[in-house]
Amino acid sequence: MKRYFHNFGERLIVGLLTLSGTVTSLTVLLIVFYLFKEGLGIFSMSPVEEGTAIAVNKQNPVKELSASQLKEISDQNITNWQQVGGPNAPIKLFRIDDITEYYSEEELGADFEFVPQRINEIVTKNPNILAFFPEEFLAKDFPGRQIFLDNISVADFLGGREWYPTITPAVRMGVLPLILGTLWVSFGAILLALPLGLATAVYMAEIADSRVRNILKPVIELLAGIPSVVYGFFGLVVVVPLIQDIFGLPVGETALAGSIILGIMALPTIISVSEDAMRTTPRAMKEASLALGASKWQTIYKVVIPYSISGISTAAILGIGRAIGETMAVLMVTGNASVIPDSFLEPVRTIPATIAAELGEAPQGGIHYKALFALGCILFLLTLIINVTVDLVSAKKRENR
Amino acid sequence: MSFHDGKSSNQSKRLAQSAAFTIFRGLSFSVVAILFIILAFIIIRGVSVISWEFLTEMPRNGMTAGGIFPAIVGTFWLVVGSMLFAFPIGVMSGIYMNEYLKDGWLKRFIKLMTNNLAGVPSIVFGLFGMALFVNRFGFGDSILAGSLTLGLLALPVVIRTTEESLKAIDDSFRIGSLALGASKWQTTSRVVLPMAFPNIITGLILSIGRVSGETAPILFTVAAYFLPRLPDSIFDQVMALPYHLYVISTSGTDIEASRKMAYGTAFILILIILVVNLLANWLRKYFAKRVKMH
Amino acid sequence: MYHTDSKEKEYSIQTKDVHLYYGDFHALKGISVAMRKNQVTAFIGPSGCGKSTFLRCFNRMNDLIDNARIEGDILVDGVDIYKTNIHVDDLRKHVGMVFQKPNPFPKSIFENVAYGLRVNGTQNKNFIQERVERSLQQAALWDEVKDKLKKSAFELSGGQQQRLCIARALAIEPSVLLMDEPASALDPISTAKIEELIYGLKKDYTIVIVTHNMQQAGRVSDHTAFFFLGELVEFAKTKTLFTSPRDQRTQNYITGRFG
Amino acid sequence: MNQLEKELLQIKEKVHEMWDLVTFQVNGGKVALVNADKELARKIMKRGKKVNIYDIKIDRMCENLFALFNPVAVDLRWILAILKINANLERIGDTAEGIARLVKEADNPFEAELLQTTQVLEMYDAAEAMLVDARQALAEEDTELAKALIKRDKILDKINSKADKALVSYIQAHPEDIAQALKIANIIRKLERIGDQITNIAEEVVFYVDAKVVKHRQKNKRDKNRSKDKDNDTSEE
Repeated sequence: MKRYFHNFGERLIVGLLTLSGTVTSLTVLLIVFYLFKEGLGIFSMSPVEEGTAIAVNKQNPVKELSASQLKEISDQNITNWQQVGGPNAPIKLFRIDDITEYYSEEELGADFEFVPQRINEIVTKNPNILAFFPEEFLAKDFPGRQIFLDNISVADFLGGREWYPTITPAVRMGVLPLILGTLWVSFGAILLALPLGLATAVYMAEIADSRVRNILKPVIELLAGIPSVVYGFFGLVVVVPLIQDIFGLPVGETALAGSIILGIMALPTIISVSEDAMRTTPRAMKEASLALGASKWQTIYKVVIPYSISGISTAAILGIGRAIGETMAVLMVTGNASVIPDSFLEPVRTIPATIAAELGEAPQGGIHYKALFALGCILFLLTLIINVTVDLVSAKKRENR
Repeated sequence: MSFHDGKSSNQSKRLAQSAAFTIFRGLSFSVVAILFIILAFIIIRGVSVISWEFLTEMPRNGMTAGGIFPAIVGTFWLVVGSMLFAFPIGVMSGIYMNEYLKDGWLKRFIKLMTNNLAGVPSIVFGLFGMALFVNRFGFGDSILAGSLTLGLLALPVVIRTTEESLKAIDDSFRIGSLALGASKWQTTSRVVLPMAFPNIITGLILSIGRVSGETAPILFTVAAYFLPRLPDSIFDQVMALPYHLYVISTSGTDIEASRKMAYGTAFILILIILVVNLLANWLRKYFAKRVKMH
Repeated sequence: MYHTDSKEKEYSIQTKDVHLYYGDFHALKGISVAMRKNQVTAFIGPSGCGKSTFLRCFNRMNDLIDNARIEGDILVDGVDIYKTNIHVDDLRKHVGMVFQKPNPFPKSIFENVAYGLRVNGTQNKNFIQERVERSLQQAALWDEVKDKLKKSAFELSGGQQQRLCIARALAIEPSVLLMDEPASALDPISTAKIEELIYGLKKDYTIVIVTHNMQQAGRVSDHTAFFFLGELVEFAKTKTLFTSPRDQRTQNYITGRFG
Repeated sequence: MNQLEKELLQIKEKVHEMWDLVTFQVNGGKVALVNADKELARKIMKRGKKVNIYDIKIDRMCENLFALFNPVAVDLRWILAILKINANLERIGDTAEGIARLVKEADNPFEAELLQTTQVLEMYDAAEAMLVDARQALAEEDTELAKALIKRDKILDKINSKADKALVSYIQAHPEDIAQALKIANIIRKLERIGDQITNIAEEVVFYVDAKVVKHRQKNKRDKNRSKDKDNDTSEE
């Protein structure tokens, strides 16, 4: 009986442990599921703001417009129908707010009950019109031709160079500037952090005596522990003004500021991972080199570094990963302009910063909301690639042994 | 015989070494300098802000005066909540993965997932928390949703800590115990876990530091911009220190006026990390000493 | 006659009252010993008796340990190696070392042997080629590896790896060869090969070997030193030490009657 | 060749050198006996000292080899055999020296008839041949030869047992030569002992090569044979 209970208890514990063990896997699967469920939704949505109708006069030969043409027109960069494949005539833009210029309030009715009829009149009267109005005002017998935009395509989304997620009548959802901004800032960060980090790792692992190391180690740990928002704050009050002064810029919130802060934040990762890797170099191997008359430095670059090269690569990749995923600090110091950067002294906007800045304002279930989840997917995939790379690199290391 | 004739056979070799070492030393000290600049800057500016009032009062005048009490309380509850979730599950997962799971595709799969979870950016946790806890489960912006999100974030850290600590225990102890007829769980609970305990506890404490400073996951799951009262239940929104720092340094009503508050908040955040790190280091030494005494 | 200058020159390593401390721990207690040229000297003793530590004094490997402190004189070929103007990497070139476990670098067989030459500034390809071949021959490994010099050193068996490490040490032409338990990680056949090698190398090198294996000391060495608790208990001709040790502790150790 | 083999070879050489000395002592004894060559007898006795030095030397070499090389299996048996062979050779040398002393102390040459009737020279020949064969058996690890040797010892035993009768009748015929006859009796005893010692060597060869212990079996057999023959032999020590 006791034996049975004993076995039962043991089995219960094993069951409990198994359950816990699978929680992580479930979480990851859930994350993937929710991210992609919401994120992929964007590709089945029209870029036109929900409930907005776009219409032209029936005589107008233009049957379709793209989201970018629509934006150009509404920005008045395109003013002639010819530019979008129509007759040579100026585009007459009509927005629902403009209706008061055509009709008095009485003519619209107290509860705007006559608006659909008035719109019908306006569209019929003006052959060159391009009208945007809420769908609720679309009459059943609408005489004009409604224009429907294509859903956002994957190519548009990934290749689009403009990110205007809230403009009307049609949003622009090109994530290229965000992706490039993220990579740009991360690249800058790693450029700063890698030499510093590796040098520190080499110094700690091989050069410094244990006394210095015992001071450095906790310092690096502390550096890793400081919250990103504190780094962001430091960047905001120190680095940003400094950059503004040094380069004489109108604003100091630039990619450079982001790279500096991210670089500092990536340092602890790079240092501790590569230092650990160097420390795994067997003592025997180092002694063999020294015993052959090699200097300490020769031993480091001929034995220690080649031996730990996969660990060092892992450190660099993890550093990049840390930089790519970092949100708050970047949000606070990079200026968040969604343009494709061509220098480090311009503001940029990264994917995580975009999500953090815009999710609060995006209505749940809307196209903007979904677009931000799609950004989350991209971010997730980027980190997935990084993790898999790290796995492969460390698997290669095991193989080498 | 060249080794004692005073001058070296390889002068350039030695020159290269001293040059390299000088550079490396310089770079390392610049890293330390960076840290000290950051710490010193925030501590010096922040410490003067700290007062009893700052710690215990509600923010006033558009968060340019008063204190940060609700943010401290909020962060406290979030840490407690997330750890209540992450510790048991994380430690048990770690035990399961290291002690029970046999090598094979399942182990590889779970390992891969854990590693991935560790690499997922915190903002993605925020997105997920919002989609699942806030919207799907209908918790709304609440301590519950925020704690769960933070807990998920801490989970891979806790798992990895546990696993590494268990891995460090030599197999001979397990074999020794099993050979005496102990069951697997008896071996784990009476031999392995007590030995791994110091490392596990140190890791857990460090993960508290990590959780308390995270902003991105709580942006959309719990954090309130301004909420000058204390939470009543786990379904309440709260303020939180890191988010508060973000708000008053970027989008407060009067950024210049609230700078002082920002320094104070940053100082408190750093203080938490310092305390957590010192505690972890002290524990590490304490346990090491105790082990030696045995 | 042992005190004349001409005789002194026949000693390859001489130590006078060497003390070594690891922090507070007194690891070597006043060791004075003289080892002749072209002879094999074995250090035996229980674990932690200081024999390896003492061996590592001769090429200053103990420098790598942070809190090690050494007193007394150690002369290698008549030169005090702890003098300030000694370049430690030149010393190590002069005093080669082979370690307990075979520790080839993760490089090709050829590059392993060439390593010492390269780090000491040799660039002449032909010279390196010749020296590598000769060293491998000296280490009785040439015939086994001559067709796969470009292969990784890890493809060799443990015994071959250790002979590769010996070849590696020989390539820079040391005058003294230190061996720290060179066969303890090897099987009996490989051990026998290493021991044969030691006999052969004796005519060109002064060899000091640390070994846990008393029989090995008996087989390979001309002189044997027995260390105990950081002291040099007895230093004598190997035959004498193994058949009629003077000190009771030596007797107890070599007969296995250790308390 | 490894170091152990080199060391073994050195011992082997020493043993062969010693064997040369002992062979000289035995063979020379016969010549001195026949020719009453006192000078030769003295030389043989002198050579005994050298044999003793070899004996010690070989013992010391074996001791070192045990201490330093921990021989096992065939090496161990060989070195054990060599130790005993060494001892036996030394005793053969001693015995031969004893014969030489008898020859040296003899007042006048031995009577030819006495030598003839006691078959002492045949005995000598047999012992000489056995010594040569024993050496060959050792050198060539020839156990058949060694086993044959053990049997050949009977020839000596037979001559020995017959010698008493021959001596008695000789003494009765030539009472004036009684001293000579007693000396011959002594020599015959000594030769018989040499035979036994060579047998011991042969037994060690078998032990070393085949790892078989033959000595007690052989002795038992021999004892049985003896009891059948009802010989009252006292030569066994």
